[in-house]
Amino acid sequence: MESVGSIIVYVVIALALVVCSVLAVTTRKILRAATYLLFSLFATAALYFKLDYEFLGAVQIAVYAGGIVVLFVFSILLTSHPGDNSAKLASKKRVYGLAGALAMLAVAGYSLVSRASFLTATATGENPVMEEIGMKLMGSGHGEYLLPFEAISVLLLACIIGGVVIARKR
Amino acid sequence: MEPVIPIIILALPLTMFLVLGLFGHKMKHPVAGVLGTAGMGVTMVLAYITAFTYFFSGNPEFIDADTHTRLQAIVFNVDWLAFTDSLVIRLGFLLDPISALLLVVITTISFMVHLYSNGYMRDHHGVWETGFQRFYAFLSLFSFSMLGLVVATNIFQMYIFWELVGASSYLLIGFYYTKPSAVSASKKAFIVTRFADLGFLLGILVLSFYTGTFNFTDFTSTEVAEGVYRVSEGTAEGIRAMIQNSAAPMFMGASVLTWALVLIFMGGMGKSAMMPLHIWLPDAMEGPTPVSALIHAATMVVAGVYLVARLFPLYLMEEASLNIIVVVGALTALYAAMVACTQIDIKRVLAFSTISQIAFMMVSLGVARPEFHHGLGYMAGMFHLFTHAMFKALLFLCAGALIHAIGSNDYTAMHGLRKHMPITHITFLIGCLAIAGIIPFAGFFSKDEILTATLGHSTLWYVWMSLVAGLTAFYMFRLYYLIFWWKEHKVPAGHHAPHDQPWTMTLPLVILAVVSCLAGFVPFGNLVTWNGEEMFESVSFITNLKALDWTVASVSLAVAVVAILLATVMYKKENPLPSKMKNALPALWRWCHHRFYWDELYMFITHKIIFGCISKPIAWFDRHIVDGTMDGIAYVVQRSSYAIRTLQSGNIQKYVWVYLIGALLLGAVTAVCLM
Amino acid sequence: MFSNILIYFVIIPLLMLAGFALCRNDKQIRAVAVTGSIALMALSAWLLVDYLALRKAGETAEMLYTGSWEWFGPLNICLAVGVDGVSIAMLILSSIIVFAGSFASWKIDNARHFFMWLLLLSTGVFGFFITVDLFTMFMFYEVALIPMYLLIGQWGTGRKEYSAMKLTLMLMGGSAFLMLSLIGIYYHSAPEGGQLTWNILEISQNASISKDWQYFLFPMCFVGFGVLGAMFPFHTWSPDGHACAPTAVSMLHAGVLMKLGGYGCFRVAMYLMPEAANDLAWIFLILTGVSVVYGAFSACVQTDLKYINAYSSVSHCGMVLFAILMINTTALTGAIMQMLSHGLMTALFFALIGMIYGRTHTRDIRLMGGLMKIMPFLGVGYVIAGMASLGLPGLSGFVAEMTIFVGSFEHADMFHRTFTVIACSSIVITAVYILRVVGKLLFGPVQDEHHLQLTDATWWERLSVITLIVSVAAIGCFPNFFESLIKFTFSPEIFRAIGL
Amino acid sequence: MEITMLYYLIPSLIMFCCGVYGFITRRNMIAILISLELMLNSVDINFAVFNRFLFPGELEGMFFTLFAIGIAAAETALAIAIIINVFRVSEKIDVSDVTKMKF
Repeated sequence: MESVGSIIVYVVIALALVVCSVLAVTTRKILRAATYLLFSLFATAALYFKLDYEFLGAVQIAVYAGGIVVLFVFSILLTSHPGDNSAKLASKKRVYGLAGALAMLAVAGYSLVSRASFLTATATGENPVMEEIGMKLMGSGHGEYLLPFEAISVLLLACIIGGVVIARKR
Repeated sequence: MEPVIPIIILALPLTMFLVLGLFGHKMKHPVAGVLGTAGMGVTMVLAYITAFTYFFSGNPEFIDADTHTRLQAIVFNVDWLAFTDSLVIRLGFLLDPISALLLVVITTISFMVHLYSNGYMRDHHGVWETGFQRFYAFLSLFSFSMLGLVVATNIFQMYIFWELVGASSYLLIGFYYTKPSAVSASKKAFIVTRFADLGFLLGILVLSFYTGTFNFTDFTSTEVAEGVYRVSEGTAEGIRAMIQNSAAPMFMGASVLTWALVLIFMGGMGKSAMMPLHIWLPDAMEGPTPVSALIHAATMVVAGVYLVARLFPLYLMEEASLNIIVVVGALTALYAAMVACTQIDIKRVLAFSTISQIAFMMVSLGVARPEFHHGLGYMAGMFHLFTHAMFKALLFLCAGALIHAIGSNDYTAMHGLRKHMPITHITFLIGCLAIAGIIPFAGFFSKDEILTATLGHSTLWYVWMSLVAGLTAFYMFRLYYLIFWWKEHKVPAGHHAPHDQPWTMTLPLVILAVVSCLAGFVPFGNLVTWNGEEMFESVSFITNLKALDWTVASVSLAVAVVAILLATVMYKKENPLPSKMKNALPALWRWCHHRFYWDELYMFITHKIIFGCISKPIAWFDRHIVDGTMDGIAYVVQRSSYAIRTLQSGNIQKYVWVYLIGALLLGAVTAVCLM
Repeated sequence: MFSNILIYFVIIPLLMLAGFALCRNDKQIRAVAVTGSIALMALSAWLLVDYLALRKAGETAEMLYTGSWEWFGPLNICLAVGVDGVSIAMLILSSIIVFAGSFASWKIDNARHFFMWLLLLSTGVFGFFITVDLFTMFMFYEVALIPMYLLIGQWGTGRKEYSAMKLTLMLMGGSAFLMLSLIGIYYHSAPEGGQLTWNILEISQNASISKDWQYFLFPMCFVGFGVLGAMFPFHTWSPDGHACAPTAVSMLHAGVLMKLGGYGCFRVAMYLMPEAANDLAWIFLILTGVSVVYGAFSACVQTDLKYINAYSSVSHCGMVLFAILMINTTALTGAIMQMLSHGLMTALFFALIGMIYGRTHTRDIRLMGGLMKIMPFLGVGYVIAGMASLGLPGLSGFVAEMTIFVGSFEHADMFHRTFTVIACSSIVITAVYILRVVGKLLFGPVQDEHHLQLTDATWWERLSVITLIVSVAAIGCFPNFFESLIKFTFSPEIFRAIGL
Repeated sequence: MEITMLYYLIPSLIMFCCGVYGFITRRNMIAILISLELMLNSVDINFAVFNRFLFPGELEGMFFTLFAIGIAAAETALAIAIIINVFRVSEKIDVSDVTKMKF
C-alpha cells in the first residue's frame, strides 16, 4: 500500500508529463514548444527519481534538460524570428494526425489495460549505488558495459566533429 | 610410280605462289616474270613426263596389257581431315586417262599464258603493269588449284580445289581492282559459282551419307592391285543398289542417287557456265586477257565437264541425270551461239563461244552410252575438251594481242588489221578454222565425234547440235572478218600503227596454232575412253581419219562451209547487209544482243528480291522488332521504376504515416487473433 | 595447388595485373603486356604438347591435370580444375587472341587502366576454361563479363554508354537464367542423400538429374549460355556492343568471350543434361538454324563495318550452337572447330577494322573505297579474313563448316535435313556480304581524297595481324591435328544417356 | 492503491502518442525534432520502468536508458547542425521545402 504522499507525487508527475507533452506538440510558438519539452523532460527526471534511479534522473536533467534543450533553444533563436507563429495547421492534416495518434493510443492502451492483471508487480529494489554503476560501466564481464561506453564516446566525438563540419561557415 | 614427280607438280606452283605472293613486291618485275614462267615450265615438263609415262610406258600399274584397258593409279593419298572413320578427306594424286590428259592441257596452256603475260602485262613503252608480281602469284595459285582439282582422288578433295580455283578466278578477274566493273564482275563470278557450289556440296553430302565414302574409286572402280583400280560398271551398280536398299531411296519422286548426281552437276553448271548459271562468264572478261585464255576458256570452265566425266559411271546408272545434262547442254549451246552472233566486244564473243563449246562437251557426255561405240560420246567430249582448250586459248591470246595493240575490246575500233598484224591474223584464222570444224584442223575431229555420238543417241539433238555447229562457224568468221577485213584500218591521229607484239606474245600464238592444226590427229580413242578400254587394235597418224563416220562428217563440213560463206558474204567488205538483217528481225536481234536479258533477271532477283525483300526487311526486323523488344523491356523497367520511385518521396512524415498505419494494422490483427 | 599447371593460367594474368599497377609509363606497361601474353602462349603450347604426350602414353581419363581445392565448405564449392582437348583448344585460342589484342592496342589512351581491365577479363576467360566446378566457373564467367562494361563505356566510340549498358544488362539477364539452372543442377547433383557437388565430372558420373528436372533446367541453361553465344533472338547486344567497343575488346569479346557461350552450352547444358538435350534440341535447332541464315542476311545490308562483322558473328556462332545441338561426334567436333576458327578470324576482322577505323575515322563502307591501294597490308589481311569467313579451303572456316555439315547430315530425318540445308545455304549468303564489303571497302576507286595520305600498318599492327593469319592458316592447312585433339574428348559416355 | 507498472506505462504511452502526432503534423523541422525527443523519452521511461518492476536486481534497463540519452544527445546535435545548414542555404526550415536532394 502506497503512502498518500507518494500517490500525490505520482499524480503530479504524471499530470505534468502528459500535459507538457500535449502542449509541446500543440503550441504554435516554437520557443514555447521547446519550453514544454523542457518541462516534460523534467517530469521524466522526476519519474526516474520516484523509481529510485537517482543517477539516471541526474543524467536526464544534466544532458537532456541542460544540454539538448539548450541546443534547441539556440537553434530556434538562430533560425526563426522572435514572435513568429508557425503557420496554422491545415485542419485536415491535424485531424488525420490526431486520428492516427489516438488510434495508436487506443490500440496500445487497450492492449496495456486489457492485460493490466499481468502488470501488477510493485516497485522493489534499491537505488543502485554509484560505485556499482561506475564499476559496471567500466567492466567487461557479463552485464558490464565497457564496449558500449567506448562506442558512445567515439560516437559523441564523431558527432562533435560532424556537427562542426556541417555547421561551419564556408 | 614414285610419288616424287607428282608431288613436285603440285608443290612447285604452290611454292611459286607463296614466294611471289610474299616476297614478290620486293622483286624486280622481270625476275618475278621469269621465275613464274620458269616454275611453270618445269611443272609442264614434269607433267608431260607423267602423262607420257602413264600413256606409253606400258607399266602394269597403268595398263592391263591383256585386255588393253587403261587403269587408274593412286600415286599417293594422304589423310587430311577425318570426319569419321570412313569419311576421310584425303589429298592424293589419281592418275588415269582424263587426269593425265588434263595435266597436259593445264600445264601447256598455263605455261603459254605465263610466257605470254611477260609481254602482255606491260604497255607499249615497256612499263610494267602495277601488281605484275601479284599477277604471277595468282596465276601460280590458279595452276596449283587446277592441278589439284584434276588429280583429286576423292570428291571432297575436288571440292576443296574447286573452291580454290573459284577464289583464284575471283582474284584474277578482279586484278584491275580499281576498276568498278572488274570488281563487280569478280564478285558476280564468285557468288554465282558459289551458289552452284552449294548444290555441289549438298550433292557430296547426300552421296557420301548413303555410300559412306568420298573416294572416286569407291564409286566407279574396283581395285585390281594395291592403289590400282579399274573402272567398272559393277561398282556403280553396287552404289545404286546400296542407295535403293537404304531407308529412304526416293525423295520427291526421284531417286536419291539422281538427286545427288543432279546436285553435283549443278556445281559443274556453275563452273562451266551452263544456262542459267552462265551469267558470270561474259563479265569475267573484265580480267586480263591471258587470264581469260587460261581460266575462262581452257581450264577452269571445263571443270564441270571433268566432274561429270569423273563420275561418269555413276551418271550412267541414272538415265534421268544424263538426260538433264543433255537438255541443259543443248539449250546452252544454242543460246550462247545465238548471243555470240550479236556481240560487239570481241572477248564477249569468245566467251559466249566458250559457253557454247563447253555445252557441246556436256551434250557429248550426256549422250554417251557404253552400248554405242564404247561410249563414243565420253571420248568425244574429252577430245573436244582437249582441242577446244588449245584453239580457244589461241583465240583468246590473239584477242589479247589485238586488244594490246589497239587498246580497246570492240571490233569497231579494229577492222582491217590483216596487214598490220600478219602473225596474229594467221593464227587467229587457224583458230577460227579449228573451231568452225574444217578438216583437218583439231576442232573438226572432235566436233565430228560429238555429232556422231549425238546421232547415235537421238536425231533431234543431232540436228540441233549441227545447227549450233553451223552458227559457231558463222559467228567466228563474222568476228574474223570484222577484225581483219570489213574496211581499211584507220589509225587515229597521233597513234602508231598497230603491229605484231613481241616474241613472248607471238611465240605462244604460233605454238598453239601448230597444236591446233595437229591435235586432231591424236588417236584419242586409244587414250581416253570411259572405262579405259582401247578402241582401236592399232593406231597410226590417220587413225582418226579412218574412224570417221563420213556421212556425219560431210554433213557437218557442208554446214560449216555454208556458214563461213554466209559470213564472208555479209562481213568481208563493208556492206549494208548486216544492218538489213538486224532490221529484218529486230526482236530477235535485241534479245540476242541483250543476252536474253538474263543479267537483268539476275539483277532483279538479287537486288530487288534478295536485298530488297529479304535482307532489308530482316535487318529492319532485327533493329526494330528484336532489338526493339529488348529496348522495350528496358523502357518498361525504366518507366515503372520512375512510377514507383514517387513512393520513395523522401518525405519523412509520409514514411511515418505508412509506418503508423502498418503498425496499427499489425496491432489490430494481433488483437483480433487474440480475442 | 601450385604444382598444377592449370592454375598458372589464372595466376599469370593476375601477376600481370599487379605488374600494371607498378608500371610507371606506357613503355613498361607494354612490356608487361607482351611478356605476360607470351608467357600465356608458351604455357598453352606447353600444355598442348604435354597433353598429347600423356594421351599417347595411354591416359584415358576424361580430363587431365585434375585438382580440387575447396574454398567454401558449407556448399562444397571448390576450385576444381581439369582440361580435355576442347578446353585446351579454347585456352590456345584465348592466349593467341590476348597476344594479338595486346599488340592491337599498342597506343591506347590511359593504357594502364585499359590493360588492367583487359587482363581481368582474360583472367575470367582463362579461369572459365580451366575449371570444372560449376560455381567457380560461373564466378569466372561473371569476372569476364563485368570489365566489358567499363572497357566499352570508357574506351569505346559512338553510343558507347548505351551499348555498354545494353551489353551488360542482356548478358546479366542471361546469367540470371544460368545461375538459376546451375543451382538447380547443384541440388540434383547427387542421388538422394548423397553429397551434393558442383563438380561437372562427378555430376555427369552420378547422372542423378531426373528427366523432369532436366526439361526444366536445360532450356534455362542453354538460353543462359546462348545469350552470350549470340543466339537468335538474344543477339542484339552483339552488333551494338561490338560497334562501340575498342579494338582489343571487340577482338577478345567476339573471339573468346562469345565462345564461353558455346563452350558452356556444350560443357554444362549438353554434358550434364543429355536426355533433355536430345528431346528439346529441336526447339533450339530452329532458333539457331534461323540465326545462321538470319545473321547472314542481316549482314548483307549493313553499312557499318563492325555491324557487318557482328551480324556475321551471329551467323557463325549460330552455326556453333547448331552443330552442338546435332549431338554427334562429327558435328560436335565441327562446333569446336568453328569456335576456334570463328574466334581467330573474327578477332582478325575486328583488329583490321580497328586499324582501318583508326586511320579513316569512319566505319561507313559508303564513305570508303580503294583502300587496297593505300594500305595494301591491311587490305590483304582483310581479304584473307574475308576468305576465311566465307570458307575458303586452306583457311580455318572451311574445315569447321564442312565438319559441321557432314556431321549434321548424319541425321537422316526430314527435320534435321531441312535445317542442315538451310545452314548450308549460308555459305552463299556469306560470300555475298563478304565480297560486297571487300569490293566496296578495298577495291574500286578511292572515295575520299584525304585517305590518300593514310599510312599502312605499323609493325605492331602487322605482328598482331600476322599472328592471327598464321593461326587461321594453320588450322586450315592441318585440320586433322586439331580435329583429333578435339575428337578424343567426345568419348562414348556423352552419348550414353541418349543411346546414340 | 498500489502504483503498479501500468500507471507508469500509460503516461509514457500518451507521451509517445503526442510525439507521433507532432511528428506527423508539424512542418518546422525543429518541432519535428522535439516530437522525436518526446518519443525517445517515452521509450526511455519504459526501459527504466520495466527494469525497476520486473528485474529489480539487474541494471540493464537503466544502462540502456543511459546510453539512449547519450545517443539522443549526439543525434540532436547532428540534426541541429544539419537544420542550421539547411536554413543557411534556403532561409527556411520547413520540411516540405527541402526537396532539392530528392532522387
